[in-house]
Amino acid sequence: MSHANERLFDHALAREAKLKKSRAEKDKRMPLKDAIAEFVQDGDSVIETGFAYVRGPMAAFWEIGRQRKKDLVGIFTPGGMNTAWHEFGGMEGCHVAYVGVEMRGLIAPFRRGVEAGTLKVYSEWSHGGMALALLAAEKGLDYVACKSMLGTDIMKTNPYIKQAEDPFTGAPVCLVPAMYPDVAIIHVHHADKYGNGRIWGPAVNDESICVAAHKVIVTCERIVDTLDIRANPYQVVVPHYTVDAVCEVPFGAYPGDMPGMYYFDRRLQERVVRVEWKTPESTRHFYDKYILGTKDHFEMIQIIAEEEGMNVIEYLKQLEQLACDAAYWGLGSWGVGGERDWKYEEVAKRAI
Amino acid sequence: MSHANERLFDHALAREAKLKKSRAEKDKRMPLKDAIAEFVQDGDSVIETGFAYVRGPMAAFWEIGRQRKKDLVGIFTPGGMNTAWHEFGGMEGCHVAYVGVEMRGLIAPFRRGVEAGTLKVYSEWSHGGMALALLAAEKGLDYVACKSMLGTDIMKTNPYIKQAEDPFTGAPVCLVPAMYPDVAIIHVHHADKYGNGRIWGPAVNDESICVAAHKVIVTCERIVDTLDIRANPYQVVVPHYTVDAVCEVPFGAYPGDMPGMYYFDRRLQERVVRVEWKTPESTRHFYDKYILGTKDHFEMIQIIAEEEGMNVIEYLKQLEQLACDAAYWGLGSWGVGGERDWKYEEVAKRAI
Amino acid sequence: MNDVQANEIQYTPRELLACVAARLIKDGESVFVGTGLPLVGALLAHKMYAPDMMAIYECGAVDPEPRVLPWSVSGSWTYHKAPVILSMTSVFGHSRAGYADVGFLGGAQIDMYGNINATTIGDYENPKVRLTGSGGANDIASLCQRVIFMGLHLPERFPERCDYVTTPGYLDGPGARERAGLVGGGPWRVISHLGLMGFDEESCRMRLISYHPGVTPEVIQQFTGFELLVPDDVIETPRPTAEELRILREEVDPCQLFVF
Amino acid sequence: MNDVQANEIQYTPRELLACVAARLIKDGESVFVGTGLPLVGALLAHKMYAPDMMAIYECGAVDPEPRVLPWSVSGSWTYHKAPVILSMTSVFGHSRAGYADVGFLGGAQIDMYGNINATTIGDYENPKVRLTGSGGANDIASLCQRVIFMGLHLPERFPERCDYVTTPGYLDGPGARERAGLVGGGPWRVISHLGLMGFDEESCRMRLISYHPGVTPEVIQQFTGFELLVPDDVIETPRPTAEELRILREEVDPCQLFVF
Repeated sequence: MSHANERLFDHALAREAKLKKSRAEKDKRMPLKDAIAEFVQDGDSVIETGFAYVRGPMAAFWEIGRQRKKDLVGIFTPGGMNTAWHEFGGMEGCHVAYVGVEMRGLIAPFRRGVEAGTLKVYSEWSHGGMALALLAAEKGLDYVACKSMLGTDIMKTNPYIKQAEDPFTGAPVCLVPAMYPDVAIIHVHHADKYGNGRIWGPAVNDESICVAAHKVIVTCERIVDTLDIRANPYQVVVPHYTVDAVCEVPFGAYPGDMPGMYYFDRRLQERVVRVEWKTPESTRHFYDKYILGTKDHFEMIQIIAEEEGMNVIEYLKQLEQLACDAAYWGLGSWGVGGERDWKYEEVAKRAI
Repeated sequence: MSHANERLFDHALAREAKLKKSRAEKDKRMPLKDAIAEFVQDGDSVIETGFAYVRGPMAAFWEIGRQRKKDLVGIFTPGGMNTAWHEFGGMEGCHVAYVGVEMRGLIAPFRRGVEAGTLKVYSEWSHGGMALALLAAEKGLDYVACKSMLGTDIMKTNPYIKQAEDPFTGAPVCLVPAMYPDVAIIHVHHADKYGNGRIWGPAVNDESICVAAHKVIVTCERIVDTLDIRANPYQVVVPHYTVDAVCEVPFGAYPGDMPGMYYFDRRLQERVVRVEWKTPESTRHFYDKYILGTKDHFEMIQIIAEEEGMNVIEYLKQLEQLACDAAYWGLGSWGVGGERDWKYEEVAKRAI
Repeated sequence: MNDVQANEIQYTPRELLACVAARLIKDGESVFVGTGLPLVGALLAHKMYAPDMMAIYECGAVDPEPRVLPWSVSGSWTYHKAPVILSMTSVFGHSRAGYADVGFLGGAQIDMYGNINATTIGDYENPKVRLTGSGGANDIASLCQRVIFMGLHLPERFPERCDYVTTPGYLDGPGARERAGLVGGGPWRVISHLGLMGFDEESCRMRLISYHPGVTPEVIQQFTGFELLVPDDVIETPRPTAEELRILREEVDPCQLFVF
Repeated sequence: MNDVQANEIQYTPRELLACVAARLIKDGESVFVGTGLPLVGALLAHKMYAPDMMAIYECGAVDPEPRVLPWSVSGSWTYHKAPVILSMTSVFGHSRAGYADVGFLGGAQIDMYGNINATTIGDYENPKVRLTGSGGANDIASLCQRVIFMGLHLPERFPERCDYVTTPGYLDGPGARERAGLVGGGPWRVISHLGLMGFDEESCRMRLISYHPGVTPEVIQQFTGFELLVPDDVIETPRPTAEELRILREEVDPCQLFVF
């Protein structure tokens, strides 16, 4: 088997993989465990859905850890809590546009791995540049010529992009080739059993990654009838024919944000990033306790809820509802909802 | 003033035009007459929304004829009833991906013009190739490398695209540069007064053309409150900051199709294409009677309704409703609607 | 039902073509469909041979439920209950990616290598007839895995070389598609009102597969502007079966809008 | 309110920075906003100086109604009532097209030509510190018209040359951006906790505009790892006004989550 990086920009190999997929409406539902076991293979490059805390396929990611997948190649645009496995052999290298948690800073295991040389960074990108590599795959392009990354050290430390002269104008351009990850994991709000996936909030690169990747796992908050999808196709960003597995995983983005459903768990995220993952030893403790020590995502949430002394899911749903009330249900401003007795200030202090 | 073709692929000129636009929420509503008068200038290249019979900005097009704009350059992907002005000095040339009416064949004025050499074809494209030129403009790309148009006479008769060797793989690719038309006219279902435009049905290239064009006129079936747009941004394909004018023009796609609102007027379209435009003389007669002889789109519809002896708009709304019932309101199959006493067979015979 | 009875079944030429088209679609495949006969054939295939086929239209509709015969590749009725409506660049992008198996095309001319002309008849600079131009045809033939052409069979419509190559077949013969950088497999079948043709794997030249009832290979050659390869195993095109005709008439095109 | 009274107003260093940022935003402009202080500044500008400004976030939200201080550039609260949510390639595509006026950036290092490092401290192959990488910063600085940098002012954070250039400023000096093919105007302002800087038009080098109250140009030079140009007309940064502070405290950040 070739290294993931050799497959990553191979147009013909990617097309072959997709020609083999059936276009039939097949029931692709399966337990998350089975989907990860079958479609994430050791050595695969893996790209994920959403953006930072939003709509990341966290349950799938914990399950990858639980199954002790090895030598994965991460594609981080951005990378956050999905970067930790390398300390346990789960990840050998990565392609990086961004790894971090914005104002909260760096992800310690990633930093340790790169600084120690145990986690290879194969290429540097900008978010826009990597998004274009995925867009090129979606739009059937060999490469695109853009104005990002020019003049910087990214050009020197990314062996997959090239500077060239625009043959039309003579101007310098950066050429970005189509990128085809081995596996994409996409978490959506609704999916039908065939894989059509619907979202709220930003699609970011999802319309591209489902077409770019050789294999696609869709996890969803809820399986809905295909008639429901067909009655409103406008928020469907994943077409069924790209999909290999559909897994119903409620709260599958926890501790991240699921637009319109639940807010992200700031307290847990801070604890994980600042405390649990501070040292290799504490990271190992986190891994043993929350990942290997639980049978699935729900048991993990259960443990966290007990530790926090509250129904974390219910709390995050309330937080998000408060935001959505104002944003989408026309209530106009915070606290006008009436039903909830929380004030914006209280919520904001807790959430932000 | 440079020729439209010189502006069409000029990245810097296009950026300059957009840097000058205000991003403020300004009330851009104006009568269609004023928008065409101000933003469509003699010699401009013009691109339109939608696809074939669907969501074309027909009222705007008739108004361009009414105002006797001159020397326009058409961008036809596809071109249909918007190709006739050249016989009256309105259009000097065009860039062609497709001009025709599918099974109903060719558009006679277009054919006459090209065969007589009075309508210049500056470049040949495929639909996919031209869509990529517009996509490149939207995505901020100088050009893209694709696999369309290779090996054919399109490569030889399009001076704007180039064959090249992919510097990553050595394979032949077709390079398509970003295209920036002078004017885009986009017909949408709903727009707010700032220009945010929402549609149902296929967006085709609209998300690209509103960003690609120097000037954007949005015509809409209905002006809606901006809160309505902000409460559901998912079908908004035109962002307000790209827009120069917003014109409320009910039935603005007539005699074309407006998804979910009215079906296209097959009988009128056939009459126009096969009879009214058969000779230069008959085309002139059509132009004099329906365009120059009417003060606006609604007077034109009025005349047609009188000729047809029926309320054409009401009829087309019924036809479309019947389709939408089945498609989107879950009635499941034709004729189950109950309220309408038409049978599918009757409707189909009339419509197809 | 035996052959004698089958021979007595009445059908129109267009019904035959719809049946020939339908039989070329395999189950589980995706099919780039145009309006008219290709659509009728695709709907027939969907109901008889390929319940799991998936239709793609260049306006963006993918996998609609084609309960109604659409008039156009882009009308409201075309994307009836489609689970997703793509932008045009994505329709063709997904095709390049490998999600489009078969494309149905028409055109004014097809030559011995399966190249198609939809642009001009005569000299390009001073055309005798200006046609529509490519539309999505070039993209479909450049990116889909296999192409099926449907058209009238006349000598000037089947010339040795197209006046203008709008849409790539095998270009000028073996290896030319690959040299040009095209990705799909190229022309696969040609359905005319006289017969069904394919292409010789070695020479890439058009080759007869079957002649329609009432026609002979000799007649087809007469109506072809180049030397058509005629292998020994050519057969008569199987006639429409009673079941095909029943579904065609009762379910696919009950108003008989397309097959007459 | 006269100067004496204004001088007596108490404010925190971060409140000052938010005010400095807010004053740089012109009405009717589009602003690429990051979380934290840039967002606070943008909200303050929106309420005081630029009611018609438009915010852009790299996750795709454009022109949201920022009633709530978002925690992240991508959370649900970030695209609150945005009229359109773009894909990531469109966000940057629209910027290249010319729809993004100002971009706010952070980073670990900024050098005398306004280049920014967010990738590694030390040798790239054997880094002393591995940072986040570019994220959208490189794209914003390559495509927006003007860039404002906000960061801590320390010698190692203001080096003569960044250890790694993640995000282009003027690269190695006059004309270098143009030679590299970049389209935007490049670095425009630098807001540190010590002062407000711009760039010399001829030499493209960082130049002091104003020093914050309690600081002197000499102190700023001490905390800068390269020779900072100090023109004759440098002034003290105007202090936050009572009105700025009122809006900041009562309307923008009532919970005081960001400005302490």
